[in-house]
Amino acid sequence: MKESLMDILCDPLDKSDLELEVDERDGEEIIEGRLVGTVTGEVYPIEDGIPNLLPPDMRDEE
Amino acid sequence: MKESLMDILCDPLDKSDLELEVDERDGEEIIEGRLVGTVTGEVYPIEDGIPNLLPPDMRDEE
Amino acid sequence: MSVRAEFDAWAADGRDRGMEERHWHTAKHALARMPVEPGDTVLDLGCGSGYAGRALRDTKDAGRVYGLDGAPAMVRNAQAYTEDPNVGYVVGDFDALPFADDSVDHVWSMEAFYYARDPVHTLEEVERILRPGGTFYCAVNYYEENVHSHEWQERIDVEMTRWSKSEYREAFREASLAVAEQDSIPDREIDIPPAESFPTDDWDSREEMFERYRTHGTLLTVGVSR
Amino acid sequence: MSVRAEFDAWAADGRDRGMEERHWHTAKHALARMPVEPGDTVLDLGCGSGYAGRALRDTKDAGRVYGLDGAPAMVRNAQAYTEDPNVGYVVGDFDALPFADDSVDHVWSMEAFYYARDPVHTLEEVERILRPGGTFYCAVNYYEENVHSHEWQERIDVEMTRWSKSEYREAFREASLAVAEQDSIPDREIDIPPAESFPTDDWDSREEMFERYRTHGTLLTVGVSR
Ligand SMILES: Nc1ncnc2c1ncn2[C@@H]1O[C@H](CSCC[C@H](N)C(=O)O)[C@@H](O)[C@H]1O
Ligand SMILES: Nc1ncnc2c1ncn2[C@@H]1O[C@H](CSCC[C@H](N)C(=O)O)[C@@H](O)[C@H]1O
Repeated sequence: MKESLMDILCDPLDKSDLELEVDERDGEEIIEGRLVGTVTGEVYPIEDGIPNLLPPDMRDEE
Repeated sequence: MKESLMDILCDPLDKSDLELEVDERDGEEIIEGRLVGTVTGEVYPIEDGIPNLLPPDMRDEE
Repeated sequence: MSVRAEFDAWAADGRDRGMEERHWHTAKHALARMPVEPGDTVLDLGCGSGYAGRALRDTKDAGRVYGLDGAPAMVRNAQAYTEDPNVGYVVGDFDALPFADDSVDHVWSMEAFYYARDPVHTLEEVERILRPGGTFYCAVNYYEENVHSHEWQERIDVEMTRWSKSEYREAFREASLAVAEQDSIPDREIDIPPAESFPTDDWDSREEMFERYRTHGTLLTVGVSR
Repeated sequence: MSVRAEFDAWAADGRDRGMEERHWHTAKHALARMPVEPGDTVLDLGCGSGYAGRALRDTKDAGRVYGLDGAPAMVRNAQAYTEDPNVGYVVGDFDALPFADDSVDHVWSMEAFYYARDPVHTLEEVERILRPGGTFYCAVNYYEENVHSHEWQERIDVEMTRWSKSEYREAFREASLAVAEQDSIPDREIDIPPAESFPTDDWDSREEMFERYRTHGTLLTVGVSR
C-alpha cells in the first residue's frame, strides 16, 4: 500500500485513527508492517503490500 | 386546472402565495378565472382550464 | 421571434406529435430509470405534447403530473390529449417557475432545457422547487459533443445554449444539484438506410447519421437536490 | 464455508478473470454513467479482479482508486494485474468499512453487494464514507425480478440477499441515500444460440436465456449521499 492511503483509512471496528508501523518499504510503498488501532489497540497486518483490515474475528474464521 | 394544483403553485415573480378567483368551474376543475399574487397584485388568467403563469412582461411579448 | 411564437407555430401544424414520436426513442429509456414512486408529484419542463408525464402516470403510478410550457398552443394540445384528472398543464417560463419551494418530487425535461434564457438560473429554480433528494432528469440532443446538432441553431430563431457534457455537470453543481449520472442514450430505432442511399436530404454520409443517432443520441444528466 | 474461503478458491483457479469478462458486458455501461471527475477518489466494493477501478482510472482520470474485497487471494490477484501507483487494494468486509467519514467521492460495486451479512448496515457504511453528493453505483445480477438467477443460491455456500427493485430503493432510502436512478442494463454481448441449440447445459429454452440476459441483465441502483 502507498502511504497516502493512510489519509482515508481508519479502524474498521470504531472508525478511529490507525497508526502505521513499517517493517519494509520501497519508497512510497509499504511492503510489510502493520496498522494499529490508536483506540482499540487492534493490530492489522500489512503483507506483500496489502493491508488486511478485516475485523479480527473475521480474519481468522474459515 | 384542478383546484388541488393550488397546493404547489406560487407567484412566478416572488414565489409568494396566489389567490384563486373562479368565474366558471366544473366540479374540481377550474375553467375560467384568475390567480392573483397576494403580494405582487399581479393577475394571471385561467382560460379554457389552463393557468397562464408567465411573468407578465413575457405574456405580452411576441 | 420569441420561443412562444416559434413553438405555438409548431403546435399549430402538428409538430408537437412529430417531436413526441422521435424523442420517444430515447426518452423512454431515461424515463424508465427515474425513481418515481406511486403518488409522487412530477413536473415536465417544456412538456410539448405532454407524453412524458402521461407515461410516468401509466408506468410508475405517479400521483400528480404537471407539464409546464411557454407556448400556450403547445399546452392546449397537451391538455387535449388526455382526460386523466391527475395530469395538468400550465403556461410558464423556465426562468420563473410558478411552483413553491420543495413542492415537487421529480423534474423531467426533454429537448427543452437549452432554450432557457438563463440556464444556470433555471437550474437554481429546479433545485428550489425539488424536495431534498428529488431528481432532475435533463435530456438534450443539442450539445457540444453531438457535432451534427450544431447546425440546428441556423434553423431556429431562438438562441440556444450549447454546453458540453462537463459544462452540464459543472452547471448542475453550481446550482447545488449533485450530479448522479451522465449518459449518452443511443437512438436504436431511427431507421438508418444503407450506405448507397446517401447523401439524403439531411445527411451527407451514413457515418454521420450513425454517429448522430447511435453514438451520441440523447445526453442525459441527472441531478439530485440536496 | 465463509465468503472468504469461497472466493479465495475462485481466485486460485482463475474465476476472477472469468467473472471480469462476463460482468464487463453490462458493468462498462454503468461505469460510463458515473460522474467521476479527474482526481476523484473511488472505492470498488467486492472488487474481485479489480477491473472496474482500473477502468475508471483509464477513462475518467480518477485520482485514486481503491478496491476492497474480503478474499485475500482475490486482492492479491487484483494487485498483480496493475502497476499503477494510484490503484490500491485492501482486504476488508462490507459490514465494517475501514474508511473515514466523507473520505470517498464515489463507490462502485458489481455483483458483490448481496453477499453482505447485513446489507442495510453496509448501505449505512457506504453513506458514512461518501462525501455529501457522492454516488453509490450498486450493480447486481442476482435480484428478485431476475427469476433465472434464483437458483444461484443452490450453487454457493454463502447466504445471499435477494431484494426486488423496490426493496433496493427502499433500503437505500432507509440508509439516507437518495435514489437517483434504477435501471436494468441488458447484456447485448452474450452469445445466445439459435433456438434449435436448446436445451443447453445451462438453459432449457432460448426464451429463458433471452429473458435472463437481454430483458433483465444487470440491475443498477444509484444512490446519492445527502
Ligand atoms: N423558456 C421556456 N419556458 C418554457 N417552455 C419553453 C421555454 N423554451 C422552450 N420551451 C418549450 O420547450 C419545448 C421544446 S420542444 C420539446 C417538447 C417535448 N419535451 C418533447 O420531448 O417532444 C417547446 O414546447 C417550447 O415551447
Ligand atoms: N462481505 C464481504 N466483504 C468483502 N468482500 C466480499 C464480501 N462478500 C463477498 N465479497 C467479495 O465480492 C466479490 C464478488 S464476485 C464480483 C467481483 C467483481 N466485482 C466483478 O464484477 O467481477 C468476491 O471477490 C468476494 O470475495
